Amino acid sequence: MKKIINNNLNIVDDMLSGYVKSHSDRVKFSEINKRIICRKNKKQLSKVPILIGNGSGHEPIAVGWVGDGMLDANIVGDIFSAPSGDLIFEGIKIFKDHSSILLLISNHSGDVMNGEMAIEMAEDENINAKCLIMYDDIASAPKGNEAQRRGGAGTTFVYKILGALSEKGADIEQLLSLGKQIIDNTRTLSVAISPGTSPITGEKIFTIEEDEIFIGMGVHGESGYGRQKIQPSKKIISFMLDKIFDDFNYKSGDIVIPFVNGSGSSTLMELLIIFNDLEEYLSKYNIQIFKPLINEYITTQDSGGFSISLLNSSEEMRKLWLEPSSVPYFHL
Amino acid sequence: MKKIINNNLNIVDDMLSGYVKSHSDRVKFSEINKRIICRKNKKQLSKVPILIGNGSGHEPIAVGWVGDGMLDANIVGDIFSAPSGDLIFEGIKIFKDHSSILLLISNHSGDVMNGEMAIEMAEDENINAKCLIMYDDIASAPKGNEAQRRGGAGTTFVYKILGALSEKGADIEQLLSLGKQIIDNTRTLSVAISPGTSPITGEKIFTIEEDEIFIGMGVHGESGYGRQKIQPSKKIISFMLDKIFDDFNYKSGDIVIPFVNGSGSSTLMELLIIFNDLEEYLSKYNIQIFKPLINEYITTQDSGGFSISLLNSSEEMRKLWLEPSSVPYFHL
Amino acid sequence: MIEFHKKWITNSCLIIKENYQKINMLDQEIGDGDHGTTILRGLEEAVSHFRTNNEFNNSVSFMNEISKLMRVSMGGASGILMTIFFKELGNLNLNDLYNSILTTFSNTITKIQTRGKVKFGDKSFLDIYIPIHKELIENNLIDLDKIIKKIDESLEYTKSLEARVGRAKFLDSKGVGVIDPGAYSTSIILKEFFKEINNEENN
Amino acid sequence: MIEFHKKWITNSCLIIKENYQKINMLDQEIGDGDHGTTILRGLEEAVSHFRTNNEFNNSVSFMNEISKLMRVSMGGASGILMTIFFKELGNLNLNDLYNSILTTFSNTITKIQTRGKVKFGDKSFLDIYIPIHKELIENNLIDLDKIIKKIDESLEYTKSLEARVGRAKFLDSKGVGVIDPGAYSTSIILKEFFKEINNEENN
Ligand SMILES: Nc1ncnc2c1ncn2[C@@H]1O[C@H](COP(=O)(O)OP(=O)(O)O)[C@@H](O)[C@H]1O
Ligand SMILES: Nc1ncnc2c1ncn2[C@@H]1O[C@H](COP(=O)(O)OP(=O)(O)O)[C@@H](O)[C@H]1O
Ligand SMILES: [Mg+2]
Ligand SMILES: [Mg+2]
Ligand SMILES: [Mg+2]
Ligand SMILES: [Mg+2]
Repeated sequence: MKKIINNNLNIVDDMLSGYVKSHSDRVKFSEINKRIICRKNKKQLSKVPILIGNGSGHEPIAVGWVGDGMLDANIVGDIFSAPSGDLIFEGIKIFKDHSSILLLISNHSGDVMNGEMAIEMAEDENINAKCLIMYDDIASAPKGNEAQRRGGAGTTFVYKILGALSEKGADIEQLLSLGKQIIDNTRTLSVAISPGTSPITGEKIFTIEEDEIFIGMGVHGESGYGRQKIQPSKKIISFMLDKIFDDFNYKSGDIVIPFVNGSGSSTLMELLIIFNDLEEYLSKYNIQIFKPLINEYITTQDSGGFSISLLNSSEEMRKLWLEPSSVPYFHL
Repeated sequence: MKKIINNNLNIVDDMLSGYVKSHSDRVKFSEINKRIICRKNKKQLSKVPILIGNGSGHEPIAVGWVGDGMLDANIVGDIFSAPSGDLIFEGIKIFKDHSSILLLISNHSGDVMNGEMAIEMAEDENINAKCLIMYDDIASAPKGNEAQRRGGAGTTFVYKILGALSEKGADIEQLLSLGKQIIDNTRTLSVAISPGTSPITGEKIFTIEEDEIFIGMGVHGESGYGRQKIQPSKKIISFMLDKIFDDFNYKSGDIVIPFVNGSGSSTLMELLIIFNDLEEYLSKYNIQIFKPLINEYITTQDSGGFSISLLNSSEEMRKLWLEPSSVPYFHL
Repeated sequence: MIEFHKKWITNSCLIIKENYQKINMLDQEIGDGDHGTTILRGLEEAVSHFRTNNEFNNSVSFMNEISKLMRVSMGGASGILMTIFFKELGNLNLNDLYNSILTTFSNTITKIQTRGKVKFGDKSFLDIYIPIHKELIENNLIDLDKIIKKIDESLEYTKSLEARVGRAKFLDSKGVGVIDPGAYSTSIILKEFFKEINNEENN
Repeated sequence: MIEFHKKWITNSCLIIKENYQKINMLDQEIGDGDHGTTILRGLEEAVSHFRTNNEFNNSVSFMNEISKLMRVSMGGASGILMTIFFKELGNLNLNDLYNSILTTFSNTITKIQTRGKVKFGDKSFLDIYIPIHKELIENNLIDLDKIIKKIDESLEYTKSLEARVGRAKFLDSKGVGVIDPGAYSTSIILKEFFKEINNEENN
């Protein structure tokens, strides 16, 4: 395996050490545990803290999003493993003096089980922590079963928009309610092009033929709509958007926030070409585009591929999307 | 070749179309040519415009750095090809009403020849354009022959710091003088780990064994110090920094701005581990670190690898490094 | 009792260490390729904990500590679910082995089902626990040979199942044709457990 | 004169099209793998320009236009240097062929040397121009067979050279053992040029 790392067992700790050193103006280790990364400056008690626990190996998400306007803390699991409920609960406890706390959970079974356990532990100590389970990947469960879907790149809309809303002093009910609206209006579909290498095993994460792509693969190589021959970008994008349009009822005049995410080794050049094709598709249906996001944010190591997420937005969402944030690795 | 593109011949135009659409709040096509990307809002005549022409395929540099606080325009060449002197001159002419114009040139022969031609064309029309040739890659020419060195990732310091200085109303002499100081105090060394794919030929850009890395390779696969077996990060980093320390006379108490750049498919996880090792090395020599930059900025498609650049900084440089900028793809 | 747990966990850790790459390969085929490394990390954490610490009050608090350590170091889906058994074993009673094992199994099974939203036949390590629990009830005693045979059978059976939980449920193949990696590691841990029980009984 | 240029450029474009992948492969070995594509792009741009536009005043402005179009569409090191020949050819005079070719070559060579900071033997397409220029002087006339032979020899000779310009100068091997891609494309262009000259003379 050709990864620039030291001891295999310390990958996550070495990475976090580098991260906190390099962005010490905005983030720090929590005092209790080096797997919990917090904002440098704690906020007043009236702010509802927003936290998430997630497996690492997908950087910059979520550790790169700690800071003003997004996350208050990130609980960092091992590579591709959700952190334990115990550890998430440690993170929650940091904010126990706040009247309520929001735990985001991306819908993957390890994340959900451990997140729910953490919430139960908080309840046992009379800490008011609520969770919001985020899902968006249309390849992972059919229309009608939305809540079964995996959390994909579209969860980004939740992080950013609720992050901004909570800075404005919204209470937990308002956060949960807008969060639900965002989830209901978000659709994501991804494509895998080439496998990344697992830093644990040194093996390729999945296999794919030299002339194939895989539509709908999850961030850990989970399956979706299946393999097809590679085609020009325009064809792939319209295949994908047709699927998304089958799943969600867009109307002429809708204002959509698009997010084109790169999985690791796909180039910004390709992501911009994809966006160009996406814009042409949406404009055919008279759907307006609002301040898109295009870059590598949710990666699976050096995998080749990308995803398209669309948020059919309300005015409130759009306003909050544009609110300034100051985190090391999220930039509109 | 598995790239998400449309017609091979339109790669650059499709990409720029996507880029301008997605960041239309900050950038636009020049009115005269779709290979010249300008800031959305032109600046007052007292500002010295800063331009660069460069081959594409290395995104986000330099097109992603057009905007307030960095570049006034970028002249975009084909993949891995400097734009012609004629085209660069078109870019310069846009700013002909300014009393002087600064053309940055990264030291690669195509870039230099075409840049110099553009400057001559400007002279012929009494436009006062000056160029600054940037170099930093210590693997490409020995100590004593600094001006023969290639332009590498460390040129970033010039873009950012002169960008900020020019916003403050500095004249061309001040810009050239600080630019020269930055170049004199910058050292870069890169490592190639795995070859990216050329979007033109569909072939791998270079070859390297499964257990080898290549120290000192240039952004187009040019050679440097040669191949060695892969080792733990700490070993690689101290080998590299030993080379940089042989080349530049750092003193205890120096304040250095480090830049760890990813070449395309190396992960942020690895870049942060590299930074962690770098920080340990510098602190051994009592060298202070000031606001580092860590991400993928100067890529060679999906190549695996990274570079380390160090700017031994003055107070003025540090102040300007922190000045806010608003460009789509540069973020401290 | 604590000594029993230490021996069993130490042995399990040894055998898992011999097999973790094989388990990774199973998880590579139908998951994200890490289960061998994950379960090994958990067990090594447990072993090094009781090697370097000596003061443990009682079996319950000992296994509470161990299961929490394992859960934290493993994380993921398997960390939270596989350590349930370890925690429940705190109540194991060497003086009433058969009954306390039955109770441990039935509590473990219920808790895995609840937390994991998983049923028998969903292709998980639950498909090992449930048949062993039945076997214990049917035999009315602890018959090592029969149990080992049952574990092997149940493990082999997971190969034929379609995954309805875990990452394999998203595969086209639903993981059919591949042994469930969690079931594989569980088969090792349970075999070592019953071997150690057998040793206890024969002492 | 303009017709002459059109024919020659059209033929060059055809032969480059047949060989551009081979030229890319040479540049792949000692550069960034694009020279074949780049020179083809330049020539195709030129051909399509004079196919779709008809009003050209004179040879000088025609070749000015062509060389600029090629330079812009090619870019890079080769775009600026290889189009020098095209621009100089604007002054070619069919009524004084031998002398005007000599002038074209000597101007081209000087300008390439100045702009490219390159000398004979640095492994570049200059290593084709200079021997041909000498050959022309020595022969005191245009002898197609001798010129073709000289082009092939000079091209082969670039294989043995260490690169002191271009990307190959950064290679450990300095490109030794590989024909210079720019010299290869130039050999095609010059052969087509002299064949066309030969046709003119025989008319
Ligand atoms: N919801 C669940 N219920 C029961 N067992 C599960 C569940 N999800 C996963 N498993 C078990 O966990 C195993 C995978 O463990 P592991 O690879 O460590 O976790 P992860 O999927 O987080 O990488 C599967 O083989 C399966 O036996
Ligand atoms: N400074 C130079 N002087 C003369 N010829 C040069 C110089 N630099 C490059 N060349 C020629 O250009 C060729 C490479 O062209 P090309 O691949 O199109 O350019 P690039 O190096 O920009 O990719 C080389 O084979 C060499 O013949
Ligand atoms: Mg995992
Ligand atoms: Mg090139
Ligand atoms: Mg797994
Ligand atoms: Mg080339």
